[in-house]
Amino acid sequence: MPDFSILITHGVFHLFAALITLCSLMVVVSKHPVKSAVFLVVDLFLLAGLYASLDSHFVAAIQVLVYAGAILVLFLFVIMLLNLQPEELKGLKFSAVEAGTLVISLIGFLITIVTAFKGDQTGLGDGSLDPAAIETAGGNTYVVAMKLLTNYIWPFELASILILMAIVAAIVIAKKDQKKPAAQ
Amino acid sequence: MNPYIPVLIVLIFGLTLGAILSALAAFLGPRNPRPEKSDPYECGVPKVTNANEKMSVKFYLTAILFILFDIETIFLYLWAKAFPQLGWFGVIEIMVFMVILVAGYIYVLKRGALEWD
Amino acid sequence: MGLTADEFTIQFIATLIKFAIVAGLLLQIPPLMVWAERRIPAMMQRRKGPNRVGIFKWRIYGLMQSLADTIKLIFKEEVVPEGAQKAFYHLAPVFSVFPAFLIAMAIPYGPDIHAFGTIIPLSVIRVDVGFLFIFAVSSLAVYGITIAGWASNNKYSLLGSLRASAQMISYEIPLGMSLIPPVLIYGSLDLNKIVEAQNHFWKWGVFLSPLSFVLFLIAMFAETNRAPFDLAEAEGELVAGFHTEYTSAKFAAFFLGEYVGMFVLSCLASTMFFGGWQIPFIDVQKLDELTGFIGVSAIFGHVTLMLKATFFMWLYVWVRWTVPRFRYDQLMSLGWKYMIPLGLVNVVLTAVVLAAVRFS
Amino acid sequence: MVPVDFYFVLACLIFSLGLFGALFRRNLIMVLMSIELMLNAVNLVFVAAGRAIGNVDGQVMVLFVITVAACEAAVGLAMVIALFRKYGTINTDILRLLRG
Repeated sequence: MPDFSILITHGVFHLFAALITLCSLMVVVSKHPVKSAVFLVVDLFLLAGLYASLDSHFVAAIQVLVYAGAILVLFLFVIMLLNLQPEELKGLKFSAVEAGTLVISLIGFLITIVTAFKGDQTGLGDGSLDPAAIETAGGNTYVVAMKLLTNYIWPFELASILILMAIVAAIVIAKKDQKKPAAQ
Repeated sequence: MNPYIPVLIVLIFGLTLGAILSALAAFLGPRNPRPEKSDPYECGVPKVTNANEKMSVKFYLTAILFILFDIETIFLYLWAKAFPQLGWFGVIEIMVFMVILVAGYIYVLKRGALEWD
Repeated sequence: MGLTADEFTIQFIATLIKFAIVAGLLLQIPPLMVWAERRIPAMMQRRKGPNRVGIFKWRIYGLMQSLADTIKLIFKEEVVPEGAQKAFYHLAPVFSVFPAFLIAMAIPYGPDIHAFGTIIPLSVIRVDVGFLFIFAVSSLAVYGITIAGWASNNKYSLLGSLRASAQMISYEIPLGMSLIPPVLIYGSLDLNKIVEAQNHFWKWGVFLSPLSFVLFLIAMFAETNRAPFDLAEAEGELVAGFHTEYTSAKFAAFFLGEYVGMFVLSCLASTMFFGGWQIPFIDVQKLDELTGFIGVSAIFGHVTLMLKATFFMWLYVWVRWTVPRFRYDQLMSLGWKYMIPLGLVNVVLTAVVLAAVRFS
Repeated sequence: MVPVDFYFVLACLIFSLGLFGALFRRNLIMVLMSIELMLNAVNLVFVAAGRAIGNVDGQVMVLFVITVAACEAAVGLAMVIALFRKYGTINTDILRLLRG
């Protein structure tokens, strides 16, 4: 029943795509920051579903674990910490130039990218790792791990330096005022 | 069978169950609200201040460090998965990674960002 | 992929059956645990505990009390506090329930069944990333707590929820790190493969990586906000924590989420460190061939896992009534200053020893 | 298999929405969240393209993007907090006026 499965795959994709677009829209236009954050969580979860449907299991898990489970928690914490109130949206200035630029850039993006990839896909990679090949090679997680720790070893080590710098920077910036009362 | 079909089933079930439990509360049971009853509960005394007080920056610092260490854990898992094939090379690789992050950890300790007072 | 239509049908029906069984099991846990949490301390303190409610003359040690409590709880009036964020207030229990159910489905409740010409795994969800799925989804449980506390418009709720979520995220890292050595040792992220690798009593995770087990046990208690780490609902300070303003079935929903979370972590501890469905000195997977009935191994394995998990559930109650509560700064410094360095040292030591043994 | 173009179109939509939010919202936290949306659109393109041409480099890239996103969120929000402490607001209009 191949037709049936294609129908379901497409249906699931379009459902997810519609929900993701809707959630993204709500993230951008919600008045209350907490509302935006919750919609963003749902959005990220749905995107993880799309990654899973693209056989990128590890990325899907990381998406939920790090993005939805950690980064957005930080956003929520800060929103609650600062006790942000609903924002007046009346100041959304849609000057014709800005809105027009946005729409035109959107259309430009679509046309550029879709035409760029419309043709044959050769020359973009060895194409050796379709899902079946990944399965025989030891699963998606394993293949990603090997790729990361052999081909991408320098970016991997640099990522640790990036994280180190982020730790230092965040603490320096956020803890700055805490020292003042002690000095006085 | 696609391994995510069960995930979808369970997800739908879980969401429905949560929604039903949440809705049951509204439909079953009596409903006679009074102003005293719907006040925020503070052990019976009238409420003193609003809930919208600013919270300590400590919670924020915890969350930020959590993100960064979470990513480290993810990389450790990736390495653990590839460990049998990488061997000593992988061990040295992850050691370099860890030493850099432990430096960050020591900085955090020295700055006292983990002190809760 | 690679499956014929018949196999697909079999797998699909098997999934539904497994799902129904596990879901039924999970829904039994909160009432049973509420009962256990009243009878066990009563036993320890030489009291009687609830023993009156019964049907006719069967009182079965007060077990019916939980049923009565559940019914009572559902029919209670719902009080929505003034000034609450209505939508989020009603949404928070949903966020608390569904992660618990998702993670519970990823535990292998028994060995694979070879039947109908195909292999039926005894976990409902088995994905490529193995138990990272459990971590990923359980990290979503923070939202239920945070949103509940924030939406209630009560400062104790808010403080309780921030404490609870800060505690949960802090202990997620030691929890994750404590499970890396087993992955190194058994070489897989798949829970079922890890259990299959523990096919001998001395290969259980608790013997091969004892430090991991200790770290996991502590992190497990903290992660579920249970005593001695139940700072989030320290009743002396914060009324009841993030669910202060929740009543009736919504309150029950939080309890469901909490107890199912405890159960899953108990199962995970049994699976990673105590051989999961493996019975010591008996090859469970051979039971099907020995007895000639398909499913015998599954039943034995399942009962074994449930017994092991019951031990951990009992441990939760035991510890709760034995150890006094930590202070919040003690809790945080335990997590950040002791458990994370220990976890890292544990990973490094395991890796070096393993590499020395395997690749020397 | 859904054509890869569909994913690109979806990613463009998310990216445009994120760009819109980053340009037009006044709240700094909303700006940061919109940037997260844009990063996610990029991730989607990486994964979909990697899947279409059959290698996993795209997924490895997503790992790095997520690392960068985490660092960006951490430092960005630290700056938000520092700004809020100093000026008592995180409205970009007011902050722009304060530039002097």
